[in-house]
Amino acid sequence: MTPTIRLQKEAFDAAAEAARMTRARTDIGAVVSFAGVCRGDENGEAISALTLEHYPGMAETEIARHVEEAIARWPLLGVTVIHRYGRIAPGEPIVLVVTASSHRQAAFAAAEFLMDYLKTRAPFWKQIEKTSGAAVEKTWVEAKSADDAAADRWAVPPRRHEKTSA
Amino acid sequence: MTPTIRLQKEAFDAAAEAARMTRARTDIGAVVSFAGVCRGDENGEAISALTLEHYPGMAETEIARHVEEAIARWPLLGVTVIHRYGRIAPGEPIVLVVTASSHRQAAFAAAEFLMDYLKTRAPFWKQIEKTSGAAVEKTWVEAKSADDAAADRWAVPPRRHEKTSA
Amino acid sequence: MKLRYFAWVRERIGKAEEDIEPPAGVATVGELMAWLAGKGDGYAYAFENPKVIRAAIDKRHVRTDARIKGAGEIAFFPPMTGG
Amino acid sequence: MKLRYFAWVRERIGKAEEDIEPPAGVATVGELMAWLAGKGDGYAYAFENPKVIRAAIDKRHVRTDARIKGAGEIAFFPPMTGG
Repeated sequence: MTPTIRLQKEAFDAAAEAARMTRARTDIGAVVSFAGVCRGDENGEAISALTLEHYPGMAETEIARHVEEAIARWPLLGVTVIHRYGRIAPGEPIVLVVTASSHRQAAFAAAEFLMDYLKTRAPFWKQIEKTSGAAVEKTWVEAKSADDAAADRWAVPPRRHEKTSA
Repeated sequence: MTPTIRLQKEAFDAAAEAARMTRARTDIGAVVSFAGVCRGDENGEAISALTLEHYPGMAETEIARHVEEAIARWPLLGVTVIHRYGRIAPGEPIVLVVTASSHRQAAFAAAEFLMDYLKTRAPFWKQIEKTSGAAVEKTWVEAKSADDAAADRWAVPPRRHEKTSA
Repeated sequence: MKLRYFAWVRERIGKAEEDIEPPAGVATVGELMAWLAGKGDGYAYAFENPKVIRAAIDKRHVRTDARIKGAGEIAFFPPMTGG
Repeated sequence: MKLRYFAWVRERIGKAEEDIEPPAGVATVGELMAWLAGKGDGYAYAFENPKVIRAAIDKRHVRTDARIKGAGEIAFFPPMTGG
């Protein structure tokens, strides 16, 4: 199984990318897709855009490493991870994770695992842009301890290819 | 928030239904979609189709009840559940659950909750159709104890709108 | 009252629904299953292992100790396998 | 060796990368941060709370006790906020 991993500046069609997963296949029983979307507000205040800075080279490597770990942990039939960088407008997708398996638990677990790791280990930094009149205010998003806690729950790996049910 | 709930005989486009969720909105930060797909084999043997029998009237009511429970448990901004009945060919979608929230944990939890309940409480019964030469063999799928166990983990409800993080 | 059968319960009994008036002593869903099992070979086969049969009264899941009095429609079926 | 800075570490220092040769006594990532913090106001500001700064050597996450000898590229950045 060859995962699809893309880092890109351009917007993408999350639904079309998820649809690609099952095309012309009949071995997949479950597809989970997670799309992270740029919201138009942060803590109740309107934002005009997000800018994602990333560490080229390291971002690709880190994502690929975690995709390989997901493939080792769960019996996956497909994985797609797309992560954008650069300026992203409200309503646009930031990140997409699609996982496919013959049964649902593996697909759900792998998608959550990948998202928790992307949030805490992939070298991306979000900056919020707020506009009031002619003034543009930019602030870096702070990391959330809840995200670290979410990632920590995967620290003890289950045995390879845990038994799952459809 | 008005959930979308549909029971139908016809195939549907899972990706298009998921895409509908975020259209023209900027309050959604996370969309999780689960598609259950008819596999072309069961325990290594090729199957020619699945037929889903359902209990009209009760199926709608049960799904709606669980969607309401998901909305009470998690801060959701959108829910879509589509479940087919009738004959379904390998590669076609059987069920779709899409959940949207401002943050990812709520969307993931609600989607898993709904799938676990659809598997064990919604009145649908799957029959597998195998063809060998001119002979067609039909067998009912047996319920899995692992699915009951998965549904049981939701039995103690968390407090309404648990704190979650993006 | 109306009885409805689904999946292999329906196939074993040989019909999808019927109107039935059980005798006065039959008060619960469990007792109704036991009474139905005596109605013929198909019924006996359908209810041979009553522990696995699920029931609904008026389209809501009920347990076998649920009382049937006042029920408009009672359904019997195997464990669900949707999703 | 090459140093790279990201997000507000980059902004505070005022540059995205530079080539630097730390003195012989600077052996670990943590010692490198302490030494950099003495190079001027921007550096002092960037590393004022070294506990929150993350580091990578040759594009792999490392802890502050990692040894810098042989490193081609060392990066400093705030906790990640991707996804």
